[in-house]
Order: sequence, then C-alpha cells, then structure tokens
Amino acid sequence: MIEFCGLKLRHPVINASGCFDVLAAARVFGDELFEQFPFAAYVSKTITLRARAGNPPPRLWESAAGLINSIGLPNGGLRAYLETDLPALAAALPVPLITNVMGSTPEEVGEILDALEAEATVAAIELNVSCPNVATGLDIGADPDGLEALLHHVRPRSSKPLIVKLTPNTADVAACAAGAQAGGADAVSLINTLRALALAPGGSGAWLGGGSGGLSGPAIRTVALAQVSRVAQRVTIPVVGMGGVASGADARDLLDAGATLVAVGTESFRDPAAGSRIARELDDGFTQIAH
Amino acid sequence: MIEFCGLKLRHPVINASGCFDVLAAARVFGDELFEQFPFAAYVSKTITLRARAGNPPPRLWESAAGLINSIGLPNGGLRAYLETDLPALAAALPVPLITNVMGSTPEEVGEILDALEAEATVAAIELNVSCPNVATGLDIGADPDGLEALLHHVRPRSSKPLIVKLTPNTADVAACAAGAQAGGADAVSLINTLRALALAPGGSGAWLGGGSGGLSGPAIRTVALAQVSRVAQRVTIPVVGMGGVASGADARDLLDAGATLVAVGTESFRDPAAGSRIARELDDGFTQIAH
Amino acid sequence: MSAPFGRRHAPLLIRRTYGPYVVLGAGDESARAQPGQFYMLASAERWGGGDGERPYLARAVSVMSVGDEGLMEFLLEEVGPGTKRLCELEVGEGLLIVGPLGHGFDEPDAGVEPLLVGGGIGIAPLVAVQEAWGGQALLGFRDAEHAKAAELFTDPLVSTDDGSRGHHGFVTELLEAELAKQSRPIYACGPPAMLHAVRAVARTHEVDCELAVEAPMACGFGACYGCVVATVDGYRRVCVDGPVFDGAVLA
Amino acid sequence: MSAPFGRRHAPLLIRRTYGPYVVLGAGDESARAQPGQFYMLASAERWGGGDGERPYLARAVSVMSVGDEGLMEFLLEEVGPGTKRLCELEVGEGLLIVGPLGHGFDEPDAGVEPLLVGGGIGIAPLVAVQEAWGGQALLGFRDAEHAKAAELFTDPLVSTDDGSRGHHGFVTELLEAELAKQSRPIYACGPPAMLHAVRAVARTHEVDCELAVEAPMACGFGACYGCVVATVDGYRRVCVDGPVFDGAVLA
Ligand SMILES: Cc1cc2nc3c(=O)[nH]c(=O)nc-3n(C[C@H](O)[C@H](O)[C@H](O)COP(=O)(O)OP(=O)(O)OC[C@H]3O[C@@H](n4cnc5c(N)ncnc54)[C@H](O)[C@@H]3O)c2cc1C
Ligand SMILES: Cc1cc2nc3c(=O)[nH]c(=O)nc-3n(C[C@H](O)[C@H](O)[C@H](O)COP(=O)(O)OP(=O)(O)OC[C@H]3O[C@@H](n4cnc5c(N)ncnc54)[C@H](O)[C@@H]3O)c2cc1C
Ligand SMILES: Cc1cc2nc3c(=O)[nH]c(=O)nc-3n(C[C@H](O)[C@H](O)[C@H](O)COP(=O)(O)O)c2cc1C
Ligand SMILES: Cc1cc2nc3c(=O)[nH]c(=O)nc-3n(C[C@H](O)[C@H](O)[C@H](O)COP(=O)(O)O)c2cc1C
Ligand code: FES
Ligand code: FES
Repeated sequence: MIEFCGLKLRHPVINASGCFDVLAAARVFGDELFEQFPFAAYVSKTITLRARAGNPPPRLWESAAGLINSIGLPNGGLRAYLETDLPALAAALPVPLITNVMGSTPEEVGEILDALEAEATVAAIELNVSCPNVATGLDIGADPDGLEALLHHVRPRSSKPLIVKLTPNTADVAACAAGAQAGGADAVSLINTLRALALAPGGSGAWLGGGSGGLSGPAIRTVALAQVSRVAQRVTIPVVGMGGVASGADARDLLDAGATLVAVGTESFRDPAAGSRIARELDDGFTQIAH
Repeated sequence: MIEFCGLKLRHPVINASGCFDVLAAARVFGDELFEQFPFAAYVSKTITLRARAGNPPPRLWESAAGLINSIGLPNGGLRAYLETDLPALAAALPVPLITNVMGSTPEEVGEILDALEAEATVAAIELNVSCPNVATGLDIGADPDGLEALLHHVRPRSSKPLIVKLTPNTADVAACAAGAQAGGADAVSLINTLRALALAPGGSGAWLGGGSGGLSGPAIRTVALAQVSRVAQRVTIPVVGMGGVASGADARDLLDAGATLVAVGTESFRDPAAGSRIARELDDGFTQIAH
Repeated sequence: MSAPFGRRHAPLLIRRTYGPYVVLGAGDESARAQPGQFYMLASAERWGGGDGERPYLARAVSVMSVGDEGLMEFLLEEVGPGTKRLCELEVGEGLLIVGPLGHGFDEPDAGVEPLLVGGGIGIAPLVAVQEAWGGQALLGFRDAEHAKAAELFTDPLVSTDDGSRGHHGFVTELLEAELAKQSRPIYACGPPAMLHAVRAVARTHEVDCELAVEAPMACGFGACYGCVVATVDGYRRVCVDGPVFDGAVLA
Repeated sequence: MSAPFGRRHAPLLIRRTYGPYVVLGAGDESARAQPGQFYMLASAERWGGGDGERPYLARAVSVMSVGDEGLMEFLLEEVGPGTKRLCELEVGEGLLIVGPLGHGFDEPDAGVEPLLVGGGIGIAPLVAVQEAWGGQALLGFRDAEHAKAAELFTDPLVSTDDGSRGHHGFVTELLEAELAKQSRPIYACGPPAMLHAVRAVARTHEVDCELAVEAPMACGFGACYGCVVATVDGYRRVCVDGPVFDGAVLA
C-alpha cells in the first residue's frame, strides 16, 4: 500500500492524464479491463469549464522514439462531466479518481473546483497549468510567481488534495514547483509534453491541425528524469513523475529520483495493459534487489 | 553560394560546436578529410579563458534515439587555442572558421573577444550562453533581459560577426533571441542540448561523472524545429538551426522553419561524413522540387 | 464482442504476396473479428531503427480474413517504416497484437448482396465482408501488378488507372454501372478521394453506403483522441466510433 | 595509415560462433588495420528498436583478425541492445563501418615474443597481435563454454573462473608463472579489474605492458570527447590516443 495525499494506492503506477479513456476502453475491452485494471488510481483527461471540440486533425505525428500530439483538450465541459462521466466513472472504477482540470483564468479554475467540491467520487484534483497565457503565449505555469499567485487564488476553493501538473517548458521547473508548494499544492506532477513541431512532408507548413504540439514518449524520458530529480530535491510535497515511462526500470529511475508515484502515458497506447506490466516489473525489481 | 553574416558559404550545412574536432579527425582520416570536407564552415568546440579538464568519466549515455553528454567543455584555454590550435586550423581548414567561446562573466567573455579581435583566421564568433549562472543555477542565456545586458557589455569588444548560441532550457526562447538581437547579435544559433539525466543501472545515483547532462540527437529534433520556428518568426537576424539533424529532409525542415544555415552535431558521430551527405540530400531535394 | 485486454504476442504463421501486397497470418484464438474491424500491429523485435528512427507506435491494420481457429489474415502495403518492418517479417517471427478493435460494417439485411467497392490497400476489409456476407466486389488498382490482389475475392470486377487490367478508369465507373442495373447498398474502403466519389454516387442513387475510413492512430482503443474525423455530430474517434461510418454521417 | 573518410557499407560475409561469442567477417579492401585498432559498427537496417529504444550510436569493436584482401573479422559478446543486434546479423545483411580507428599495439622488438593476456571478450585484439607478431597467449574465461574461443589462438594457456577448463583461477596467475620463467613485455586486454591486476604484476616484474582499454564511445574519431580515461597527463581520449596505452601512463 502506498499513501499519496491521503489516498491509499495498491502500487505506485497511475495513468497520465489524457492517455487513457477508461469509458472508451471499457467499450473495447469489456469487464476484463476492470478485472485487470492497470492503474492504482485513475486520472481523467483535462476538463474545462466549457465544452471544447479540440483541434482539427491531423492530431498526431510520430517522431523518433516519440509522439507529438495536438489534441487540443477536447471535452464536453464541466457540466457534461458532472452529469455523464462522473456517474459512469463512479459506477465502474475500481480505484480512486483524480480529476484533471484546467482554466484560462483563476476564476475559471475556481468555478471548476467549487463544482467538484460536492462530488464524493473525485478523490483528488490535478490542476493542469500548461494552458497558454493569452497575453504572453507562454504556459501559465511557466512563471514561479504567477503560479504561486494562481494557487493562492484557487487553493481555498477546494478541500480535496490538489496536485499541480507543472509545465516542462520553463527555465526553472524546480522554482515553479516551489511556487506551487508555497501556493498550497499538496503534490506536483511532471512532466507534461515538450513543445515540438512537425512539418508536413513536401513543404506545406505545419503537419498538425493545431500548429505545434507536445512531444511525449521515450524521447523525453531523460528530460523528465532530470526535471523530476530537480523538483524532488526542491520541494517537500510528493511528486508524481512521468515522461517516457515504458518499463519497470524507467519507473524505478523516477522513484529513485524522488517521485512517490509514476504515471504512464504514451506507453499505454502501445500496450493498453502497460500500467500493470510496469507495476509488476517494479515489484519484481524490488524482489530481486531484496534477495 | 550562401551569404551568412558576410561569409560566403558553399552550402548551408555546418557542424555543431563540440561535435567535430577537425584536428583529431585529420589524424584519423588524413587528407581525405580536407578533400571531402563535410561542412561549409567549421565551428570550434567551446573555448574558455582558462583551461578546463572537463568532467570525470563516464561522459556519455545513450538514450532512446539520442545521446546524453556531460563533457564539461574541456579545452586548453584561450592562450593554448591562440598558440596551438589557431595556426593549425589556419593551415588546414578549407572553409571559414567560427570560434565558439564562453565565459562565466561578461568580463571573461570580453577578454576572449579582445584576444580574438586580431586573429584573421577567425571569421566569426559564436557565443555559447548555456553556461550555468553561479547564483541561480540556470543557464545565463535563459533570461531575455540578462542576455541583452550581457550582449550590450560584450558586443562592442568585437568587430567580427557575433552569433549567439541560445539555450533551449528556457520558457521563451523567442524572447531570448529577441534579447540577443537587441543586444547586437548578428545571428542566433539553436538548439543546444536539453537538460537530461541518466541514472546508473542498479540504483547507485547519476551515471554521468558530471551529474546531469545534455540530450542531443533525433530525440530532440522536433523540439528544435519548434524553437527554431518560433525564433525565426521573432527575429530579423539569420538563424542557425540544429538539433537532431540526420538527413537532408531534417535539414530542409529547419530551413523551411526559417533557418539560414543548419548545423549537424550528433549525426557526425554516427557518420563522420554526414555533413556532406546532408548537403547533398538537401541539394537533391531542391532539384527534385524544381523538376 | 470485446477484445482481450492488453497486448499479446502472436507468432507469424503465414506470409505470402500478391504483387506488391503482403499477406500476414497470425493466430488469435481468443478473439473473433467482425468485417471492418482492425488490429494494432507491431513486430515483437526491432520495432524501430527505420527511416527517421521510426516506427515507434503500433500500426492499424484491417482484418482481411478470419480463418478457422482464430487465424487472422492481414493485407499490407509498404508505405513507410512501420509497414516496411511488418512486410519484412518472416514466418516464425513475433507480432505484438491488440484487437480486434473498432466498429465494423453492419451485417446486410437478409438476402441483400451489397456492392463492395475497394481501392488499393482498401480492399483488405472487403475480403472479410465477402467471406462473411457475400456481395459483388468492385476493385480499383493502379495497374495489373497491384490488381493481382483481386485473387483474394470471388468473381471481382476490376478497374485499373492505367488500363493494364480490366476496366480502364475509376472503380466508381464500375459502381455506376452496377447501380444502374440494380440498387444495392455499398460497403467501401479506399483512399479519401475514392470514398468521396463513392459517397457522391451513393447520394445520387439514393443507396446506403458504409465507408471504412483511415486516420493516423496512436492507440486504437479510444485513449488518445488522436484519430478524429469530422462528422455531422462533430469530431468522432475513428478507432472506437469507426473505422466504418455511415456515409451520411461524415462531414 | 589513415582510415577512409566516412561511413561505408559492408555486407556481412562470415558469421560463426565459439560458445557464446560470435565472429562476424566483413570486407574492407580499402583499409588495413593494425593489431589493437577498432571499427565503429552498426547494422545497416533496423539499428534501433531494442531495449530502451536503443541502439542508436554505432558500437566500438576491436579488429580480431585481418584476413586476405582486407577481410576483417570481429569477435562479439552480447551484453546489450547494440551487441545483440550485431550478433543477430545474418550473412548477406549489411554493416555500416567506420575505421580502422585508434592507436593500436606497438610492434615488439625483433625476436621478442610478448605475453598476450586476455580476459573474456578482451581476447579479440590479441588474436590480431598473435597473427601479426606471434606471442604466448594467456587467456582467462568464466567457464569452459566461453573458453571455446581459445581455439582462435595458437597454443594458448587457459584459465577459467570455475575450473571447468585449464587452470582454475585468474589469468594473472598464469602470467606470474610465465614471467617467473622469462621476463617479456605484456600486451593485455580485458575487464578493468584484470587490467589493474596485470599492471601490478608488470610493475613487480619490471616489464613493459601495453593495455587496450575500453570506454563508452559515441564517435570513435575524437569528435565528442566522451571516451576519456585518466592518465598521468590528464584525461585522454581512448579512441584517438588509445585504445592501447602504456600501462605506466594510465592514472
Ligand atoms: C482502421 C485502419 C485500418 C487500416 N488497414 C490497413 C491495412 O489493412 N493494410 C495496410 O497496409 N494499411 C492499413 N492502414 C493504414 C496503415 O495503418 C498505415 O499505412 C500505416 O500506419 C503507415 O505506417 P508507416 O510507418 O508504414 O508509414 P508512415 O511513415 O507512418 O506514413 C504513412 C503516412 O503518414 C504520414 N506520415 C509521414 N511521416 C509521418 C510521421 N512521422 N508521423 C505520422 N504520420 C506521418 C504521411 O501522410 C504518410 O503518407 C489502416 C489504417 C487504419 C486507420
Ligand atoms: C576500443 C573498444 C573495443 C571494443 N572491442 C570489442 C570487441 O571486440 N567485442 C565486443 O563484443 N565488444 C567490444 N567492445 C565493447 C563494446 O563496444 C560494448 O560492449 C558495446 O558498446 C555495448 O553495447 P550494447 O548496446 O550491447 O550494450 P549497452 O547497453 O550499451 O551496455 C554496455 C554497458 O554500458 C553501460 N550502459 C548501460 N546502458 C547504457 C546506456 N543507455 N548508455 C550508455 N551506457 C550504458 C553499462 O555499463 C553496460 O554494461 C569494445 C569497446 C571499445 C571501446
Ligand atoms: C495524446 C496525449 C494527450 C494528452 N492529454 C493531456 C491532458 O488532457 N491533460 C494533461 O494534463 N496532460 C495530457 N497529456 C500529457 C500526459 O499526461 C503526460 O504528461 C505526457 O504525455 C508525458 O508522459 P508520457 O511520455 O508517458 O506520455 C497528453 C499526452 C498525450 C500523448
Ligand atoms: C558531445 C557533445 C559536445 C558538445 N559540445 C558543445 C560545445 O562545446 N559548445 C556548444 O556550444 N555546444 C556543444 N554541444 C551542443 C551541440 O553543438 C548542439 O547544439 C546539440 O548537440 C544539438 O545538435 P545535435 O542534435 O545535432 O547534436 C555539444 C553536443 C554534444 C553531443
Ligand atoms: S487512435 Fe487513439 S483515440 Fe483513436
Ligand atoms: S568516442 Fe568520441 S572522442 Fe572518443
């Protein structure tokens, strides 16, 4: 049993937000999905106040040992989440639910937190601060002081554990993590995708319908390890490490670097049951070391 | 012929600093190296005021489609460069020489620029601003205002074309590029390596003797493309694009994104003549498109 | 029927070629695919190290045929590093498979023989349709070499772009001719331009058409939201809401 | 003699095994290697997609033997994704090669028969030494299975860690015994601990020793400064200043 922000988890492997739609997967894999549920907690895709259609396709580009996505956070909006998804998740999920949310203003974030406050199904909240600031074009979480100010504003709106999902597109991710902690975060998670670009073969501009995108997968694994290590050395709150995890050894590295939990994103695309495999490999690793 | 900061170059492919030691390569490959010289200009490894031994080994870690290095900028220092390397380079090089320099203070940089001023062999200077700031631990080039201030200080010390090699470990590389231009840079080059970490198998801490390192190679290709594109849209000075270039198509992407020249780093390790191959593939691409 | 959860290892049992196309056969006893469903395929060894240091993700491939005891056959055309690696596999080497996935073709009403309109590699799922429910196959290929894959069908009508085999011209011309004889529903799969033309023909002739569409996919089971196609109801994921859509629903 | 500039393609001509070791042979007519030199090797196809999405860089491999008309033979032991891929290559598949590289062993003085001390895969360059200049081979292996590679030498003395063949113990014990009979220079290659022990023995017996050392390499031609080893003159690049160093020079 692992204790994380008051949640009791069976093992340290959870999914990365936006990389596993448990309701779609249940349609595809049926009950077996829940009998062999791969994650110790389930993190939802990012929910926004209003519905978003997401970016026009193409939304994917395969790069060297990685994937660029420009999905654009499609979701039905807060109301649809409360009315449709949450009851379905409450009925189906064998593990705690962490709801990932984003807002383009502190007010928006606050409104979402207020609405989730009454929902017992929501065990914790992950706040995605990789949303671009309209004024600067930078991620709102890229600036330590701005991040701390945002948290001072929204933190009082929720009594649930609050995980801040940091942006990696910053000069000093450890300072951002410290800002999040100072603002009242209960944990931080990282890394989100690295800003990346793919051009269409033949010189006709950006390939992705949304312009640029975010790089994930093994390509970013060692960047993730560096950022997690820096952050874990700086903050005292727990850290959820992610980025390119594909094996128990990769997960072990993040734990060794100071993470409490590890999240699996892109690897689940290659292997839907990757979460269980990685948890098992981690466990085998422990056993091997113990012997 | 390509015109870059007053230099006339045969094609748009040069080497990335620290990724081709022409004097060592001449010992290995003899005259053939110069007969088939792969680059249109030659960029030296970073030179510092005083000699540096570099980091303790191991200095390399292979990652997914990439390489992490922690070389630590070994070099004989400015004096040895002037006395030993420059005359050898002047005698051997069939292309213009760009000398890459770094200093931990503006005074150090200024001193190096002064010394190079009299050297006719040095066609241009590349200033590496990825050196960590002792106070913050961040790269000195990570902050746009700091970078502009540094340049205001050192720019008057040299009449040679000055290329500023930006750091990618920043929230807003375009703002840094704009700072460099405002400070008087004649061109910018990017990307340098992404901060990355590898742990030794078996849980015994950092693998690299220098602790963390920098990620290069195909893994960072699409991150480089995103940064080059952003920078080229922001500045009016020429841009040297690099990061993961392994083929003419990769080089073409950077040129399409707005670069004037393309630099090849890690790919030369796999194929010492990669520069010529990439220039040829680029050329074939042009011809194909023209037909 | 739902797919077994997770990625499984299946040795390659069959490999044969039809002109430039490669048939791969692997056993998947635990699953039975419906016509129009697909699998995500990767090689078990050395998936990577091709052009641009790819492939990395698995590739979506339609079920071409469901044999006895869960033998699945796939038809492949080499277009990039992923299909190259799959096409190079030898019998005895391993595949990693996830599936069957997606929403396939609807079974035709009793007694109805649909028209199966396929273009190029798009013929693959139509082999499964014909095996399951019959139907008249109308197949368009670049040339006679590619048209060798017509052998996979019973009594197909063939067109080629260069006239080297069958009708010289578009497969939609064969379709027009058949519909002129008898109004029947259409099941189609092929390149976007062909599907577009098929939809126009279906509209004119007021017949139903079901189209199997493609989109770049990362996961194949609804996890990444990457494979969307525009429909009258907004973006839909091809992997879970398709790959087969009613032609009237696509935007 | 300098190496041809650039990376070349060489088809694999020979593959045979000695216990767990694999010999690969490829033609490189334009070059002749000196004993102790090495090549950077990669497979021409599918270099990547192994454990951790590696290999990516080429791998340094000693020249084991230089045959007629530039036939180069290499001896490989599988220890990770790069050597795994190389060991799997089949005759006719392609290698990408850069070399010969590095500073090899110095030719012994006329009439001097050196002692060739090899441990495990470190025996590879000593085969080339014995072919070129003779010498008594003293070889240490884990067990009899590994010791099958002793066949590559003329009249070797063998030790094994488990005593399953030859002397039960360390190869340095064989070395002590030989030096007790006759003082001769040493050429050695093997794991760091063995090289350390060999240096100590050489110092005690006041004989010269040349050691071929290893370091992780990215380029093999002095470009990356990644492969340094500490010497009495500071860090030196193994790929251009070595891989063979005078034992007295290493720090
Ligand atoms: C439901 C479904 C069923 C399918 N059934 C079959 C089938 O039965 N048989 C079959 O052969 N194929 C089938 N396909 C198509 C097959 O999945 C693709 O051809 C395959 O994924 C291509 O991979 P590749 O590596 O060979 O080529 P890629 O290099 O991935 O290129 C394929 C196309 O993708 C684009 N592209 C180029 N580079 C990249 C990049 N870096 N990242 C992303 N896109 C890029 C280009 O438009 C290119 O033409 C199906 C696809 C779907 C969605
Ligand atoms: C001059 C020279 C000559 C050589 N001659 C021979 C020879 O004749 N025959 C032969 O078989 N070998 C030879 N080697 C050794 C050979 O180059 C290595 O065994 C090979 O590079 C290992 O690659 P790999 O992918 O198989 O294993 P890797 O996975 O690269 O592992 C090899 C070792 O590197 C470390 N390592 C693990 N992961 C990584 C990583 N991600 N990045 C970097 N290091 C890692 C570990 O210590 C591991 O034990 C020689 C080496 C040198 C320098
Ligand atoms: C297709 C895709 C969609 C994603 N969607 C979200 C999202 O909605 N919210 C979020 O916070 N992160 C999202 N991410 C980022 C992941 O949660 C994760 O931080 C990142 O992918 C790195 O992990 P990985 O390399 O294991 O994929 C997404 C990533 C991918 C690849
Ligand atoms: C081994 C190694 C050494 C490097 N040394 C330097 C250096 O001395 N100065 C510098 O400005 N950049 C240095 N770099 C960074 C490269 O110049 C280049 O910016 C980076 O590697 C990205 O390009 P690539 O992916 O083509 O290698 C080095 C990179 C590598 C891999
Ligand atoms: S391929 Fe991932 S959602 Fe369809
Ligand atoms: S391996 Fe690059 S300098 Fe030796």
